[in-house]
Amino acid sequence: MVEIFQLLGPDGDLRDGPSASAIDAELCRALFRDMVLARRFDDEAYYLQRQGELGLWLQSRGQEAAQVGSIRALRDTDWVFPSYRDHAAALCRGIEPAELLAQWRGVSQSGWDPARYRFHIYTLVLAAQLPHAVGYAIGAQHDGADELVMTYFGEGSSSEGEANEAFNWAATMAAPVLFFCQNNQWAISTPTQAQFGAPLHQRAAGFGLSTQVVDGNDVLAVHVATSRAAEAVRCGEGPAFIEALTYRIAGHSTSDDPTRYRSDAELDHWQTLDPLDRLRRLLEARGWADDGFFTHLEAEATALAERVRGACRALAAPEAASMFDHVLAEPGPALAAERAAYVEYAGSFLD
Amino acid sequence: MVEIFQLLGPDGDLRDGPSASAIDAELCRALFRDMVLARRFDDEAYYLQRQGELGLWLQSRGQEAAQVGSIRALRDTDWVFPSYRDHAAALCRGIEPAELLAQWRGVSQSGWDPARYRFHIYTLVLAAQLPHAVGYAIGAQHDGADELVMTYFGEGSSSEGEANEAFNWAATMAAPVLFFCQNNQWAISTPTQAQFGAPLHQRAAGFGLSTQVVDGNDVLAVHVATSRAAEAVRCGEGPAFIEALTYRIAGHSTSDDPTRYRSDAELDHWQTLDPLDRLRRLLEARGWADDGFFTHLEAEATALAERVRGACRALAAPEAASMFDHVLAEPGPALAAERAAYVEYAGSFLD
Amino acid sequence: MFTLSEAINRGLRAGLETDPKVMVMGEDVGRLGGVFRVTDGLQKDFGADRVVDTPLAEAGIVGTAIGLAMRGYRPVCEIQFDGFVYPAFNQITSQLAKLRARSRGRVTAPVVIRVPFSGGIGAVEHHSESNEAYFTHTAGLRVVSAATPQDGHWLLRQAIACDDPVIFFEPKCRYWSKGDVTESPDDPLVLPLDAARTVRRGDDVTLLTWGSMVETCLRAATAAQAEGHSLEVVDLRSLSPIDTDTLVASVRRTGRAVVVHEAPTFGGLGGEVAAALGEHCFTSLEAPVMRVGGFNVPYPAAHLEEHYRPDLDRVLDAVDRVLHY
Amino acid sequence: MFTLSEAINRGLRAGLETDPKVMVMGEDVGRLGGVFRVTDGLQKDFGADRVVDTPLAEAGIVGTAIGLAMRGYRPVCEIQFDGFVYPAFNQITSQLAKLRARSRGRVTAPVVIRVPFSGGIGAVEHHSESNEAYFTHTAGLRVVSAATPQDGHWLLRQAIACDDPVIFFEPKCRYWSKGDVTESPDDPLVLPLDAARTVRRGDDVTLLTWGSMVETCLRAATAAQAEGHSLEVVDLRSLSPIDTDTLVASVRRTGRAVVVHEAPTFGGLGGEVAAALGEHCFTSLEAPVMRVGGFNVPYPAAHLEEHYRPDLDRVLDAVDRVLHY
Ligand SMILES: Cc1ncc(C[n+]2csc(CCOP(=O)(O)OP(=O)(O)O)c2C)c(N)n1
Ligand SMILES: Cc1ncc(C[n+]2csc(CCOP(=O)(O)OP(=O)(O)O)c2C)c(N)n1
Ligand SMILES: [Mg+2]
Ligand SMILES: [Mg+2]
Repeated sequence: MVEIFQLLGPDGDLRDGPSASAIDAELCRALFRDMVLARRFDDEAYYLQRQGELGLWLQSRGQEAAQVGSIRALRDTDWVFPSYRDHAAALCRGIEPAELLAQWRGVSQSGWDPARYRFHIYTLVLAAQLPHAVGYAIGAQHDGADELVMTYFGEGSSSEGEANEAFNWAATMAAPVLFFCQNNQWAISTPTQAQFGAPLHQRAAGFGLSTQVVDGNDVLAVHVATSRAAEAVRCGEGPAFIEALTYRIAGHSTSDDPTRYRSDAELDHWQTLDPLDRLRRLLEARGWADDGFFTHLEAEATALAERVRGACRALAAPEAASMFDHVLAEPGPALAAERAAYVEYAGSFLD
Repeated sequence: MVEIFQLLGPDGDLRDGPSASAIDAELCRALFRDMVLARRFDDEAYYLQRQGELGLWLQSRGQEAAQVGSIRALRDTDWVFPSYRDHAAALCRGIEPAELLAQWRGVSQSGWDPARYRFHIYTLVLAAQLPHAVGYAIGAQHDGADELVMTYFGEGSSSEGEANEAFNWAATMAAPVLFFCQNNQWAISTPTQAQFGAPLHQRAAGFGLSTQVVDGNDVLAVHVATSRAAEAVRCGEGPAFIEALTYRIAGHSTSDDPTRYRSDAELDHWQTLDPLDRLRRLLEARGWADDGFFTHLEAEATALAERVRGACRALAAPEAASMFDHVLAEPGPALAAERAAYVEYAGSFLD
Repeated sequence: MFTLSEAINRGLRAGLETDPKVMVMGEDVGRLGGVFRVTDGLQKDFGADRVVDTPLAEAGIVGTAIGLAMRGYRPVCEIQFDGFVYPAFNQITSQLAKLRARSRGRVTAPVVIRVPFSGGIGAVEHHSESNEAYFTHTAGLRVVSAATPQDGHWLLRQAIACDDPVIFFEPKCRYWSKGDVTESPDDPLVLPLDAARTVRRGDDVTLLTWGSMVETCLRAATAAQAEGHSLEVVDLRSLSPIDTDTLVASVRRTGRAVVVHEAPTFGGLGGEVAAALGEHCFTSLEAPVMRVGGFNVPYPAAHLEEHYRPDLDRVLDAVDRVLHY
Repeated sequence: MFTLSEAINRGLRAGLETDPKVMVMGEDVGRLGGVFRVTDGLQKDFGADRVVDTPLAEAGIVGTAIGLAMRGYRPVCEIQFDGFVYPAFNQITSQLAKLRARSRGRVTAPVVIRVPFSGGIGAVEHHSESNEAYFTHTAGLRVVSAATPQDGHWLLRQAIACDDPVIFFEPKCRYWSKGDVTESPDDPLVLPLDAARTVRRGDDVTLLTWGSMVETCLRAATAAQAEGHSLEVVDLRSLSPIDTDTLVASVRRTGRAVVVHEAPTFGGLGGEVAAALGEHCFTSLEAPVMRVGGFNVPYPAAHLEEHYRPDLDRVLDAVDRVLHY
């Protein structure tokens, strides 16, 4: 059994050791800020859904450390292929609230320009983004670019054939890709015991991926592990895999009712392992952050929440005929005729 | 690196050790006979293709030990899901030459009744039979049957998503299934280095399958390893995986030209490791078979060859309207009408 | 009165009760009872061995179901949403559909694959697709769609009992709508698996439809009635094979036809229906067979879906066009 | 004069030469040059980095090609045989086809997927399928088929240059047949990617076809000529979108149409063509549009395939039926 890499205990103790030396107050404050803002964003989106402003929301609550710790270990030039619950990571890349909410409000199938943030649009078909990440990484390698590609996915998605094809492909082609699995213990109602017969990191190693398992609620461990993996990938040592053990605190989505399939005790247990609390304890114990920091951060979060609400409500549906846009590079006569007929038909109601 | 299990060296030496005690003259003669007949069958089919009697043939030459050693370690009640090159295994199950050739002659898409031989029809879509084997095994387990399921596949097929879904499924559900991979080093023109980044058995172990690697040209090692695995699966220890290292001596198929992609030296090397020669050396060295045995076997093989030729030439195409048979359990009006129209149309040429 | 979802649930329950070989399998069908609760309570009553929460892998679901079927089981698989059936496409088209023919009738694969399909619930992408035409073009499969609780129940029971593989499409936007379900399989309301149903009689135009659009067409017929036009509405129910006789008889009588489905029209099953009617009703048709369907674009975002999906007005517009051709 | 296979090979070569971002990838396309030798010699000349032997995984081929395309490459994938495209179906339909629309035009995926398709070479099962209709019903894809060396070359070059994903169907039984290939892209014989081609002019009946059946229809036209019937033959070339104008203009003139393809007729693209003609040529049609295709059964064993595939006689039989309707 591989050891789970941890730097920061649930009680906020920083473990000694060589990797701990990379940890300083500034890093911790920055990571804490990212996590706090991500959580506030997530809470706000949840409320907006409950108010009917969003059609659906998938909460990232509890997974902030896994996302923030990992994406902050990358360079801005590295590409990311996310799944659909990676809001904390998306915010770290600078994606705007409106961009992040558009798809869940139902005004668009995606909200941001991937090239601008080097962060691909969300992929809802589980595991489909994994081969994309591998292909993109192979392209980057061909280009001789000093870039790597990271892809996020859930432990449930790892059962899909396409995930496994991607693992094998990356290993065979030595692609500069980092597979980052957020094992949040559940795939909707399916627990990990019903998902795989051996730990995922063991499988990944079997494919020839350089593998680490990390406490996914320990943002420092995630950060150090990801930096380590990214460094190795960049040095041409081939693809890497990180399994971050974390927990989906909320239901799968706002449509889900997790009480049907999991116990309060389990949830309570994981609440005690909250990644934000943990880092806050460290910041306080070491005196790395003062009241001013926390107060200012709270104000920032409140401002963000307001911005989120405003941005969400301002998101309007595009005109109906826009559904004919962007289907093909050049619509051609068939699509143009269909669009024209639709516009004429729709216009007939205006008379 | 896992050790490759071998009992019989290329020079015909039987290694000492606990497993060697299960080996006796009778077993060796029986396995030798199976292999000799399989090879003669295969040769004959090859000639028949060259004479235009078969549309295509995929030779099993070189892989006799892997197939014979494994299938002979099973009980007749165990089910087998083969790939398409498993002729030696098929013959061991009693499948008739005509049944085995029908598909390659192009008179039918399959030739035998799977239930009769507990040997499914060949699957040409790579890896598609693996989930079938797992499902069948789960069914057998539900039934409380003391049966296991073995499935054959090539190392190339292991890259397909469906193969990996099957590995994971079997491990998760503890299905009584034995995955038997014939790693013959090539998938058409693709060598193993271009197929995976880590040895296959390592991946299999990563999925939680109980794994062995065996010299696939050593029929005794294959037999012992398979017996061992089958025993464990039967005892409820969960699914097993065997990687048999062997070699595809011939081209991929009679349409292939292997000189385009592989060296004579490689072929020559593997020729020296021939599974039949190896066992013959043991039989002779130990005096486990006398001239009479070999002479009689040669006569048997010649008789088989003749039977194969006769059976092949006698295989006639069914009447054309048979293509409408067996599409649905009950054809219903649409298919019946289509068939009737066809029969009428075809009949119009007879006037 | 049952909702469509309840009627299907009871159909599954009846299958599990009457035949010990019936199994239900899929993602989250057990403890959770499925994301639409269609399998609610079944695992509790029939056990985790017969109502199986599977790993998250659609090819695995269908592939292992095929193996189970070979072993004598009758698996009923659930694909969580229409847009997630594609990973299983290879197992469905190259294996499940062909197994009987490839084996010359020696192997049967009585697998049912339930697919909640089509839109209208404001879902995110990949959750609203009408992909029945991929399957109807695949010889060896039966494809059906239940538009009402009656069919949700009995069509499903027939599908489970059928020795052929059946792709069973459930219009998800109708899951919560109610209707009667007859008690006995001998009730004349229980039609054969491959029969169309004339759900409303009319003389001027025939609307041919299925799934979520049956209700839309019925409403269109009511609206047209007010304007003096009598529309016949035929629910195909069986999408492969198609009950051509019923369709042709209706259109020969009315002389005008509109096919309505949610899938994009281009290459959709409506083309097959129109082509068949064009051939068999050539001399009766007073106007071309018109098609009303989704546009030939990927399913749009939720806020646009009601512009994309055929509605009352678009159906009536087409009716108008065939009436005034 | 080049064979179709040579013409495609030269098209790939031209693509690799003119644009450093073009890549060729697939199973056995490198050292071996593909099982049909279509990629022969390319790896030798352009290196194993640009002509890539991939692992044996079709979803991986298309999925990584999508990633490469996002990175600015223009991958040309080979699927070894028609029957092996299904494992990639999810990547093609839910990812490749939708990427532009989902991203609101921000992401393009100029991926070409070459598929040797249809029968006629006496192959074993899964090696003779005509599955174009699955792709034509998928919005966001372009689907084309090259029937001649001229199209094998230029249509492919256009497909590679096109910013949309293109499924490129190659009739494998025509790989060895020869024809001229014009030198310059400006030659009037080089039609746009989405244009149909009238390959033979005629007045009595229009045959609408593509792929392997173009030759069959041309032979039918010659045979019919001898009996005094003048048949027009239109090669659709672009199967999605369809060049409806060309088709409609021809059928309006002849008043009679037969659609010929190898795929099973039920739910095939011929239904779409017949439905469109039924709509646009309603008043010109002297007879229903007839369809000649594969039967609605899984592709049969090699010895039966010439009974299954439409041939001269079956085409003429249909011509007869539309002439004497
Ligand atoms: C191919 C596919 N199958 C099924 C689904 C439906 N689905 C959406 S999320 C989900 C569970 C995913 O679990 P996991 O990968 O662990 O990610 P998590 O939701 O826990 O972040 C399922 C089954 C889907 N989106 N795609
Ligand atoms: C899904 C699928 N893709 C591609 C092919 C074409 N094909 C047939 S055999 C083969 C190589 C198989 O290699 P391996 O699995 O190692 O088996 P071997 O032929 O060596 O016995 C390929 C690519 C196929 N049959 N099925
Ligand atoms: Mg999860
Ligand atoms: Mg091999």
